[in-house]
Amino acid sequence: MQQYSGFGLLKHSLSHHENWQRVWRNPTPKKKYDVIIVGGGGHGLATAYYLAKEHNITNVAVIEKGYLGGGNTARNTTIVRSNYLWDEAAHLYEHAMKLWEGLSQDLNYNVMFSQRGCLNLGHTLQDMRDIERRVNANRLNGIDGEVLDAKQVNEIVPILDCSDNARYPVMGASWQPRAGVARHDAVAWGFARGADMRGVDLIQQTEVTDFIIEDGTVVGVKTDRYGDIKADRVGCVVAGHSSVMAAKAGFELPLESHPLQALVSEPIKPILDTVVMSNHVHGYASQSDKGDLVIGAGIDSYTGYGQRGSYPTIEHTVQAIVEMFPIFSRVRMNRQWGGIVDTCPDACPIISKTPVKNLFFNCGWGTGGFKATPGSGNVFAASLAKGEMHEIAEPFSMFRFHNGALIDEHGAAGVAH
Amino acid sequence: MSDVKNETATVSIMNQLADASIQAQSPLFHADLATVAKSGPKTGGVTFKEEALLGHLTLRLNAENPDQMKAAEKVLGVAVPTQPLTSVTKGDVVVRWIAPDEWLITVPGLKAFEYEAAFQKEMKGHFQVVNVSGGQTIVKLSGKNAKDVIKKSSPADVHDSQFPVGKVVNTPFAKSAVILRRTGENEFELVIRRSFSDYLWLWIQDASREYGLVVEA
Amino acid sequence: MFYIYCPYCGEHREEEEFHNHGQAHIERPLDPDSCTDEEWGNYMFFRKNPKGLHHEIWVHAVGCRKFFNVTRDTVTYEIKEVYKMGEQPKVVAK
Amino acid sequence: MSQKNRLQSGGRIDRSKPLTFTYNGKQYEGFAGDTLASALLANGVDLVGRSFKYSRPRGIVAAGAEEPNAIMQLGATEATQVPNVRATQQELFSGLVSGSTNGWPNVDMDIMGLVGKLGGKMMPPGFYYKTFMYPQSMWETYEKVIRQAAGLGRSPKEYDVDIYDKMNQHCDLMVVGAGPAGLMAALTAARGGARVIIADEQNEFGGNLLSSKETVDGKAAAAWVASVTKELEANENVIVLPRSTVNGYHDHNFLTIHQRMTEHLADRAPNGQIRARYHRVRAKWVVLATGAHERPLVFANNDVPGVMLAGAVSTYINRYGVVPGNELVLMTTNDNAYRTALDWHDAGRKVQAIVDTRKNPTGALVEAARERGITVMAGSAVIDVQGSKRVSGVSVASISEDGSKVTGSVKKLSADTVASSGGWSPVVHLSCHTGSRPQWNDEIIGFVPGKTVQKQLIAGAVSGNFTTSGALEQGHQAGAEALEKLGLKAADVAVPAAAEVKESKPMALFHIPHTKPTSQAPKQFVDYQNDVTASGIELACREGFESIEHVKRYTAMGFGTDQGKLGNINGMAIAAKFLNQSIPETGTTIFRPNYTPITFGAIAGRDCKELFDPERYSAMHKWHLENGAKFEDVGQWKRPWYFPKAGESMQEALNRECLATRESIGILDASTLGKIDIQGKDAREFLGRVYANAWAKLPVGRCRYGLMLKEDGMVFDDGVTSCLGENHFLMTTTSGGAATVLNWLEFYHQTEWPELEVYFTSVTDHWATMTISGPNSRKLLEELTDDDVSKENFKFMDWKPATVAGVPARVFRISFTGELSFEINVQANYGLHVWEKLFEHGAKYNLTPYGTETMHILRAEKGFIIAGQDTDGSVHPYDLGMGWAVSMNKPFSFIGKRGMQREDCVRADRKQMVGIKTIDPNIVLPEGAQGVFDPTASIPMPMVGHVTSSYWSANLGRSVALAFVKGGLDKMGEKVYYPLVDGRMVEAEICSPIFLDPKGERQNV
Repeated sequence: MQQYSGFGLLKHSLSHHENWQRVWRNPTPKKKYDVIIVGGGGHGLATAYYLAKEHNITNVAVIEKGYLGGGNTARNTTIVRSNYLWDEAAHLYEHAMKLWEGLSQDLNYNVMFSQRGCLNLGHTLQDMRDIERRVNANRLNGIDGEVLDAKQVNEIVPILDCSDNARYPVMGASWQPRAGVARHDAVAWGFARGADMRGVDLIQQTEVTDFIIEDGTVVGVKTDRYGDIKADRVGCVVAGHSSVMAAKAGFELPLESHPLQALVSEPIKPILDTVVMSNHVHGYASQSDKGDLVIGAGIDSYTGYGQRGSYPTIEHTVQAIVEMFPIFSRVRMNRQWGGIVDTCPDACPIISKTPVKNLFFNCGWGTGGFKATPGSGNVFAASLAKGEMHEIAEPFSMFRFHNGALIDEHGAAGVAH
Repeated sequence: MSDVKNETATVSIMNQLADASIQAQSPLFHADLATVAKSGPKTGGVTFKEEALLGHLTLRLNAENPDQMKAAEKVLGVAVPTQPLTSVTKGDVVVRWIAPDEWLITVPGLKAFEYEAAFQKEMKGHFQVVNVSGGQTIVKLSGKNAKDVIKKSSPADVHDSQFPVGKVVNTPFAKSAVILRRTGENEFELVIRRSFSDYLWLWIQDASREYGLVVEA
Repeated sequence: MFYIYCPYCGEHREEEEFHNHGQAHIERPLDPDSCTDEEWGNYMFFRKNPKGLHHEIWVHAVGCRKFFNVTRDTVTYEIKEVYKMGEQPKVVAK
Repeated sequence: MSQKNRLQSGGRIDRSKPLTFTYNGKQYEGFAGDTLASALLANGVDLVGRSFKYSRPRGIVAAGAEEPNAIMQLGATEATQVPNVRATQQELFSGLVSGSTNGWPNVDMDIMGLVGKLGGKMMPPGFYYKTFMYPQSMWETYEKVIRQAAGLGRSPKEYDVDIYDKMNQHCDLMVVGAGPAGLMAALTAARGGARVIIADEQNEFGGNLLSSKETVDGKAAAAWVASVTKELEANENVIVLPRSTVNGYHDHNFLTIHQRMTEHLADRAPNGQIRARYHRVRAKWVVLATGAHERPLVFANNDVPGVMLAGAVSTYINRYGVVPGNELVLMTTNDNAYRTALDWHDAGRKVQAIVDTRKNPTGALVEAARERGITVMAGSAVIDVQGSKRVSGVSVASISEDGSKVTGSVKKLSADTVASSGGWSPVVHLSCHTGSRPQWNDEIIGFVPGKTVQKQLIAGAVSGNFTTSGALEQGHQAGAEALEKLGLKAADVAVPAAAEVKESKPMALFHIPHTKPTSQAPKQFVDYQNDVTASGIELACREGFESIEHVKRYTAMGFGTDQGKLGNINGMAIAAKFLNQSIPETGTTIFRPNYTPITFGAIAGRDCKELFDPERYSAMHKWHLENGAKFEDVGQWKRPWYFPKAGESMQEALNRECLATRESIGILDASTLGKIDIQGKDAREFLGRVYANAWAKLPVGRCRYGLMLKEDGMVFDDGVTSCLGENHFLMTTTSGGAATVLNWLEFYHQTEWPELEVYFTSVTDHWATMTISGPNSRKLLEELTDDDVSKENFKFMDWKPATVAGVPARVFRISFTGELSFEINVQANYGLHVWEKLFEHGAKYNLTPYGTETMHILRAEKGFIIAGQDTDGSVHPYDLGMGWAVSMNKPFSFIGKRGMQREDCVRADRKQMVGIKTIDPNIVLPEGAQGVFDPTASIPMPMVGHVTSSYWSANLGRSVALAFVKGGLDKMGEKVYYPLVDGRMVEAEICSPIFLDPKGERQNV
């Protein structure tokens, strides 16, 4: 396999970069696999990677109807943090955070994970209570976090309007120094490369049209390009399309797929070094290494698979950004886009067995899936390998919506991200 | 104090007006429009006038029930409009269609209770009349740019072909909501909520600035 | 941004006047107490969430405050029909 | 004159109006009618920036929205800085200050340029994914360096001084683009009586006609444009919007237009005018007449300043009277571009040669060139360019028929300008915004708008029809079709005549071969702004990035501020060739809004600063202001938080307010509570279904507290509802919950139980509500009313009508403080009057106004919850120890009943609300502190519940707190510990949440 390094770059530059190997093969699928992962987004590719790397299960196919990492992985605002309120969620996202730290080296692919810190602003007394509650919980769970007052916030982000003239003055914030951003495409490509070089077949431009289910047990999938492909276990990791796939398997999920929009400014010189989020004013922003301000909007109220939402959502988000950062008034919005996010009633994911034996679903990440990518893939791989849910995944069963053991993270999930 | 007490009364209404010695204060009272009118410009593209302290009644009834419709007509002297988004005017009474089973009626401020009581007397069956006079006020926007100010504030289509005189819609207005009625070629009526009135006053001044705002007391 | 016909006001209005209330035709079990946790959970949380034709509830929130049903394509976002509460859709998935 | 490239005559500029402007600190002169770009070219300025990655010198390439290089920083003052303005779209005004955005120390002598030269080969696409990884700890350092290279222009450091606003528009027909097609469509529709909006991004209508020598309707094209524009402007049903870019095309024919009102006048809007206006348009039908962008050819060193688009060169000559050089070499794959050579020649400058990639070009324009004695080198291409900061010459060689390789020997020509044309790409951007995919058309060698569900028509070049006559014809057809669809009568409009030019077939060529393979040839640029080269695209494909989306993302092609308007098609073609696919097989990336970048301020409009979000006030707000209240934001309400006296700390003020209330009287403005008037014979039944407790037997004149639950059994609101009449109730909700609750009631009534006869009407704003609370409150009330409010005849939880201070009122004897309390409701128009009267008479009782904070303390002393603070959507009544507010044996299974009986909701170890007494009474726990049973446990520590409310109680002389504790209701007297962020471990005891007057005697006096 070819190792990436600065030296490698130099070597290849001498041969005009003509000898770089393919990052991944373009294989024709086998007739049967130990595990088939439906969905070649970040979570699916991470699942395949950890199956191969940590469980030595390499007879694995990832089947993607489009191109690798082309869904929400390609459309999100790349924020990574783990300051969630409830133990179950905190453990899951912190598990992911620990994997993020060192992921570039583990993958030998620079995912440009940048721990520049994340501020969650508080604008009301209740915001501050919730922040205090969350940060206290985080610290007792071993997750870094601080409660800052408005003055401390302003020291970290001088361009933020922390004055009393604001409609909803900044009262303080929670601050997670280890939070940050990463290069979203690179995450998908890095996991794909890592999985491929360990023997996983990545099957692109191939749609899984149905599951093959024999007396309550899944034994494979039907595809549009390669017909039936058998498998002992199938993991479905298709985000916005989870309900569609579940319907093919004969059950419903507690999900609604909503448009989630985001936007970027034109590239400007570095001016915002951290991630700033406000649930109350309803906007958040960070600045990419290219110089774009990457800005998030809330989800649209209706369900939609169109990868686009309604304009007022963009307007309200931009209003929030101008309210928070008045100096951006003359900076210009370059581009907006939308993803399809599968939202759960309790703003927590589903990592779960299903009514169909050997069919596992990993979905419901709503607006916050990117940050969990390595952790999600890691615990899902463990569950698929053993056929039993990993202890961190256990609480995220779809059946919690029957017995009532919900994990309400609306507070921490807040605005879309 | 006159709480309506008769055996059949299943609802409680009362005359909420104090005697004339006590000054009632409309939602825009402390904007002191009278002074603004005196000191402010006399010409401009937009004219602003509050019609303060009218009696506002919300009426709910079943338009399919002829007895209720008759009773309403008897009380108001005019039939409540069943054509969506229309309004009728009879003397100093204006009835605005809000929903198939809801109307906003304005009457002279002193007469609100009279009408309330009359409804309770005349109407049978399932209906509701609620005095909301304290919760809202009416402002009139007129002048050649009145339409422009509305277009800056509301998504409603106020083009002549779509919004004839007499039409009424409940619609967003800036980040509040108003009941918007066209009362003339260049005149619109906004029913605004009390708690939002300062914000809307600020908004309208801002939106009118480029045209020039005339305030009438 | 959608342009939605309100069947009560009798004209199209901007999406900003409406709120979406999710999947339509979900009936509250008549005897909740006799429902199993599973049945009750299904009623509260589990949804069709279809890609394609979808029957959903909207309310003309800043308007006549009436709830009504809409049949909408969740991919093209075309609104195929609007019908009142208690009525059944004419446009249904094949 | 200094403008060495300016022609003595011609163009649409006004030579009588010279304008001075500054570029990179140097003063120049241009004319009214110039763009910044045309003025720079007139002055012979070649260098306008440095490229992003390799920092190569760059010059102006285009004349419009597609310009990738001339990206400027504008602004004479700090507050009026604008980053990344396209010089080709910025109209010149006197005093304009501009600068290039890249290059250090400056654009002419750029150090980074060296890095680019030396390191260039080390920086292929995706190089950063392959390095900067080791050691892990170094990445932050690497990143700092990488970030230095980021960005083009810079953000202002001061607040914007200008204002922006919005207008909502509705029309029958929205015409996008005012070239020949758009104008004809608008004219036809307008004459038919349609409501039309026509917008164009340029300062004047006419599109391409402004840059051509054509005639329309027998007159100069511009004259025809003027007459049509005049007619449209005169039509009151037509809105004519120049300087207005249609930026987004959204679902159901909703479009957004960014109209620049003053950006052409000054960098600060003159005398308070609006800088930009945003139009939000709802159109019944849309005509896209967005035209086409010329495609440059991709060849070695095609980024040296002086290499331009052929059409752009013509535009500068014909529209601005500027010839951007002396010696021109034109390379083209089509006849159309010959116009540029002709224009250049007719302007009196030298055309070295026309290099035509086709074997034997014919056609009228080709002949015209030959007639002028211009050398036409057929079957050849410019394979390389000499020069660094300006073209000094080109290498020409003959190429194979299919354009895949160089066949002949290389010949050098001297030239300072290279114009290239690979044909035209329809501007399909808007057509993609609502999810439609463009379709490849071999005829025109380009993508055209694909199938759409929008009510959309297309006309002119965007449809692939590049001739003026065709555009006029199609525009007319579109207008006529729109009229028909709109049910309007056909209009009588004659299609004006335009010259037909016979053109020979263009050649489908995108990438010019070099004698060396692409990977070894000098850089051949595809996307100038992101330094994406042909070899970079091939490398991406070589590495397996085969989906065009992967190519785009791996190379960053099309991610610039020009969004790939010039480069994308060439890039796709190069990828397709490398992968042996057709272009349609390779597919295209789709375009998203915005068409061109828009100022954030314009999108925000007036909804910023003091108008960002409404501030809601009660009828007594003026009094609160005058009496020094500090305010708390509750929803959109501004509620008094506390009323500090001079020199008082917050805690001192709270202590005073709390003591005064319990010792004598306090008063609270409770107007913000939601209030809903409920009537109907089924009102009781309805209340029984939406509240957890029973309502069937509540007598007229009585009040009752209720918890409102979601179907899952979790508390979401609470309040007191009073029986005004047998069928008449007044419900109160939390201040924040008013709208939600009313919507909730309507939802269940309209969708679940329409058979119930009940009506709901909000009266929140109608009633002003003031609560007097404390042992002396009855005395005070009695002074202001003649009605009987005695203990005997006005009991706790009674309400009655009474006249207070001369005002008819509804008085409720309910208490949230645990004291004797009266809640007085009067029509809001009298609110301030009654409030002031209470103070007149209350002075002797030390009547003390208090705000939300004291209210919170007083209720906490009594263990009363606040929905939203003590609840979070995950607690049911039993968790709150409020089983007394649930009636399980109601006949109807009320909302929440079934939910709270689910397996997880009946666990014994659920977190339950209890009181918390810190062992050290002086410690006030922070709200949000997390409790543990075992203070010695190690991280992660098992948490047992958090503190929801916590205050210093002046009345009790100690701290009090409400908190959730696992199984807390069975743990009275047991210990719980609170490890705080400051390191303290606070020991506390679990107790009853009722800290004061457990028997509730005080409220019954």
